[in-house]
Amino acid sequence: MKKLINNPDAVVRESLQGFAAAHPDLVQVHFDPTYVVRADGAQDGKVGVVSGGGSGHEPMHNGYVGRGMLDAACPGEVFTSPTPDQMQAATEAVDGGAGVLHLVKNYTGDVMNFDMAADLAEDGGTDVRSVVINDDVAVEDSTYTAGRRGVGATVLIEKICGAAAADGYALDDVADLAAACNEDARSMGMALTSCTVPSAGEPTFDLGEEEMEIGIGIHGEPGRERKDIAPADEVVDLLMEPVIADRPFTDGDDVLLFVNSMGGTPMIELYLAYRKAVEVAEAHGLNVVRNLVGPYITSLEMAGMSVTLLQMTEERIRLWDAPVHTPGLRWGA
Amino acid sequence: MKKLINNPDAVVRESLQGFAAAHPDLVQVHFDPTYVVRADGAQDGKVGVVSGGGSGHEPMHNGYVGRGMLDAACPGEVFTSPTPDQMQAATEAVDGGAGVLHLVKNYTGDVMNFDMAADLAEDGGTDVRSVVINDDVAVEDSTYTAGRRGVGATVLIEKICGAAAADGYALDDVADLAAACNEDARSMGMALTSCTVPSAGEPTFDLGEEEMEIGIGIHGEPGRERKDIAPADEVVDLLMEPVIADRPFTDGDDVLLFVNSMGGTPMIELYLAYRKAVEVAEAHGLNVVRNLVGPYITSLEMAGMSVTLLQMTEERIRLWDAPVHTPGLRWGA
Amino acid sequence: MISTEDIRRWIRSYADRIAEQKAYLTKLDSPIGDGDHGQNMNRGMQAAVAALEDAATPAATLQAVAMGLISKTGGASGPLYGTFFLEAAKQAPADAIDGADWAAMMRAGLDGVQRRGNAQPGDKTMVDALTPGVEALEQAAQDSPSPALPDILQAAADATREGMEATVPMVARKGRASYLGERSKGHQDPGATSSYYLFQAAADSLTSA
Amino acid sequence: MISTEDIRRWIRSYADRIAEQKAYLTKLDSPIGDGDHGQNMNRGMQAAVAALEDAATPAATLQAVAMGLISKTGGASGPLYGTFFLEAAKQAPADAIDGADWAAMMRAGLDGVQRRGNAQPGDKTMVDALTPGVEALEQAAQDSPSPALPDILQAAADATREGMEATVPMVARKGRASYLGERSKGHQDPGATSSYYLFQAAADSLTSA
Ligand SMILES: Nc1ncnc2c1ncn2[C@@H]1O[C@H](COP(=O)(O)OP(=O)(O)O)[C@@H](O)[C@H]1O
Ligand SMILES: Nc1ncnc2c1ncn2[C@@H]1O[C@H](COP(=O)(O)OP(=O)(O)O)[C@@H](O)[C@H]1O
Ligand SMILES: [Mg+2]
Ligand SMILES: [Mg+2]
Ligand SMILES: [Mg+2]
Ligand SMILES: [Mg+2]
Repeated sequence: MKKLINNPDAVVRESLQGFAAAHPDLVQVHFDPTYVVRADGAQDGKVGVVSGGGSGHEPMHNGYVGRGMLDAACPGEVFTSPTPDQMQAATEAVDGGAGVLHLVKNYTGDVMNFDMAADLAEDGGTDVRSVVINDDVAVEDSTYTAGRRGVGATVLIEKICGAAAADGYALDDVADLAAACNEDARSMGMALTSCTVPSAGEPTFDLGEEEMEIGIGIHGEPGRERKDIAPADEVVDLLMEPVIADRPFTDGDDVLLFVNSMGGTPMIELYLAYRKAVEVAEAHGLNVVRNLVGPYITSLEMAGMSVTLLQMTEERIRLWDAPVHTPGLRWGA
Repeated sequence: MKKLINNPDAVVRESLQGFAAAHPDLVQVHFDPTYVVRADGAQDGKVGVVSGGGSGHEPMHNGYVGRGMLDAACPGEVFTSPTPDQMQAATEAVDGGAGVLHLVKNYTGDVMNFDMAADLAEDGGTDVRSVVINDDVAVEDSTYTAGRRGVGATVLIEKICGAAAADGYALDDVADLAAACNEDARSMGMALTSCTVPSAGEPTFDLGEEEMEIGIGIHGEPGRERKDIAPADEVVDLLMEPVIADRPFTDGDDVLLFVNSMGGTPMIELYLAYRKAVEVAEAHGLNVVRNLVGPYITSLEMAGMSVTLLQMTEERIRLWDAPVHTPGLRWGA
Repeated sequence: MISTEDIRRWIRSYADRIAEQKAYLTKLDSPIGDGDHGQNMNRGMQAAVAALEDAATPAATLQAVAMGLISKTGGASGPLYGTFFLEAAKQAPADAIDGADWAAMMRAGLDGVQRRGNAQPGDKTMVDALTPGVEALEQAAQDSPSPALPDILQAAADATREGMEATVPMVARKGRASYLGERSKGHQDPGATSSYYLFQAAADSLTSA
Repeated sequence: MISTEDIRRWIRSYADRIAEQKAYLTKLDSPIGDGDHGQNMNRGMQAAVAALEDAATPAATLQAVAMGLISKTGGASGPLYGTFFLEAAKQAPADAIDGADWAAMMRAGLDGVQRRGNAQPGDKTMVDALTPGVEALEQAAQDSPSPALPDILQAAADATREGMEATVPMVARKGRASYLGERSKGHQDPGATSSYYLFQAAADSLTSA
């Protein structure tokens, strides 16, 4: 395992220490329980927006704490849901009296831990609403399974809901907006290589020199199928078509197109993929009114990409464009 | 070779097409000759700032074209200097009457091509000044060699000089500032894995499972020495100490500390390395007044990192903090 | 009869087993999960062991274990095992615990797991190991009002092992493995495996009780 | 005597050789460079070949080759070979070229390379192949005022090959390989190799001249 780390068990802590040192103007990092909170703490009368999940997806979620996006994030161990005590502490730290929204990616562990945290925070007198994000079309959506995973839409929803909260939306309204965006978003990802969880020390899965995994999860969970590697344009087709068909997005829809690197795929390839993704979107009559291209929800050093489409409305465009100032996403400020 | 590409020889072109599609508000991309120019073209009375070099280091340089940084960039093939006709066209496209600064990384090819371009542009009536950036302490600095390579300082100088040009500095003043910053900047990098140039199809160099290369160049040029992989803190020491000693930076100096990913190293590791880099800087009495942490000057998918220190003055801090709005770096706008 | 000290021994024995099998549990969690079950359980059980000393009664001990697990395990197994011990604690008698008490405690724990995680037997989760284990305890308690603890604990452990093994051919319907659908077949569930260790640790460490 | 058509044949022959040896040139450029010399030269020579037809004189042909190389090769070799042809063009007589003219043209090209790149013989660059090649041409021109072209072109090619081989033990002092210092020893310089091909292509394609 080749990584710039010291002790595999200290990766998250030491990384957070560096993160705190790099961005003291934006965030504070608390340890035991561990959470990241905006440097200026709870905002009087503003809904707090909190997310969290396993580490290893940086900049998500820690990198989206600051102004105009998340108020706090709870990092777990690498690819492991954080725990209720972290979430409870983070929730209480950003409760400005208007309640707190939990944005939870749909993984059994995350959902259960956030559930317990919400109960604890409610017991402590904080209004909590939770919205579970499940945009990954690679997974069959069925009440007989854990359902679809939360992936790329999380970044978009954190931005849009963070802006809504900054704009003075009430808790129920921010929560409803998050749920509506989730309803209107779809994603799918693929991997060219595995990632290696530091504490495991070995690649999570084996992919042959000529293979790729279509429908990969952001923790290296296997996807729909394993295929021979193919030209980028074919790969983008394999991702875009199911995403568009699933909702289904239709002719004339305004969309945000998010082309994401899983970590190891460099920008030169990502823009090349974006070129094709736009083509596919336009061939379906979609208007790409906003875009995001880069490594925003990653899986350590995994090579691969994902695409996310989110239907845009005037309100969502306004909130997307609103100023954001976080370590991982910044504009207008 | 596992890459999200179609045809190895079309990578740069197709990637630029996607880049243009993603950022029409900021840039225009011209082909044959190929260059990227800010969407609003030459700025009357403003010094134009142009850089360029081989592709594969994204976001550098294309990603730094926009407002408050570069006016144009010339992308070559992957890791190959662009050609004089590209540079000449880019130079003429951003000449607002106040002359144009060429920021050139010190590689034989880049220097010679930019030299020819400067001659051509001067013949065409554009005032050109060139500053060669050579901050890589891994390479011996000697008039009997090609000298030191230009690496991390390039990003910082592009930002600072872009802001100076936007601020109305005259050509000589922007050029002098670039030269002074270059004088006051030092970098060193390392690699855990090789990168693969698409048209070559094979890793540029072989590193064993237990080896790393200290002093690597951004095109995979071998460095000072090959060593057994070591904990991140030791690696950071191996980079920081020569950087600090070379200039030498001294007690009380204000510095910008730039911890850069070569591409394949994820943010979780980079922040972990930043934590140690700050410690080393502070142990030497340096004040880290600004920082930059992320993949800003990369080598395709290479895993590894580099550190850059730039001495800061009040002027440089002001110019660093000035608004910048480019695809790759953005704040205050 | 099981004392507070016995429970501590059980937890320590379980923590040792988890530490020993950490890599194996993680390996099980790789093809059908995300390769962290061993680390998760080990982190949680270290915290549980660290919390043991402060508690004076069986209930308080189990409660401390639950809090340690909940605050350190993370993932799906943290809330599930945490709830297991929390609910078991609520059923623990004030003093010594007999076989029937034990059966009731384990049933309460299992019920908690099912309430929290919504899994049914056959879904390829820890429930598939816990269910036959608890049923074996209940059967023994029913057969004789005060059965010999060593025997019934080993019988229950054997039943969890069989339950664990039975997860191999199952198609997962809960947790991370459910994303794989049919591809989850042919792999043993990691959580069922750690549940078997829990019951086996009871048989190993409480036999002197 | 060498005609415009001969020069075209030379350039096409060189382009073919480069295309054929692309992977090898890149392989040479990997341990002591950045692994692109084959691609660079191939891209440049394709452009040079494409530009051939428009030119009517030796000078114009060489000038077109230079512009093709300069605008498409990139890297260090683009300006260097571009300058080589630019300067050679300046020395080309208006009509047919004899051995002495050829020697003067190649000398002018080499001088241009050295002005542009500042390399001396012994620095482990293309200059190490070009220099003995040019010297062989000059020697032959000096020995006899109108030497038999086939012989002297082959003699010059042989000299460039020896020059190329002599780069193996050298420590690079110019170009990308100079970053390696002592570690550049033991590798043949890619640019010296492409320069040998240039002179060998002349021997191969101009022998009928
Ligand atoms: N809904 C559920 N009900 C019961 N057990 C579950 C459920 N979901 C997951 N599990 C158990 O949790 C185990 C995985 O735990 P672990 O790897 O620690 O968490 P995660 O899946 O979050 O990485 C599975 O093997 C399974 O036995
Ligand atoms: N200063 C120089 N003078 C002469 N030849 C040089 C000089 N620098 C580099 N070269 C030649 O250029 C060759 C490398 O060309 P190429 O790989 O195409 O360019 P780059 O080094 O920019 O990638 C070297 O092998 C060497 O022969
Ligand atoms: Mg997990
Ligand atoms: Mg090159
Ligand atoms: Mg797991
Ligand atoms: Mg080269």
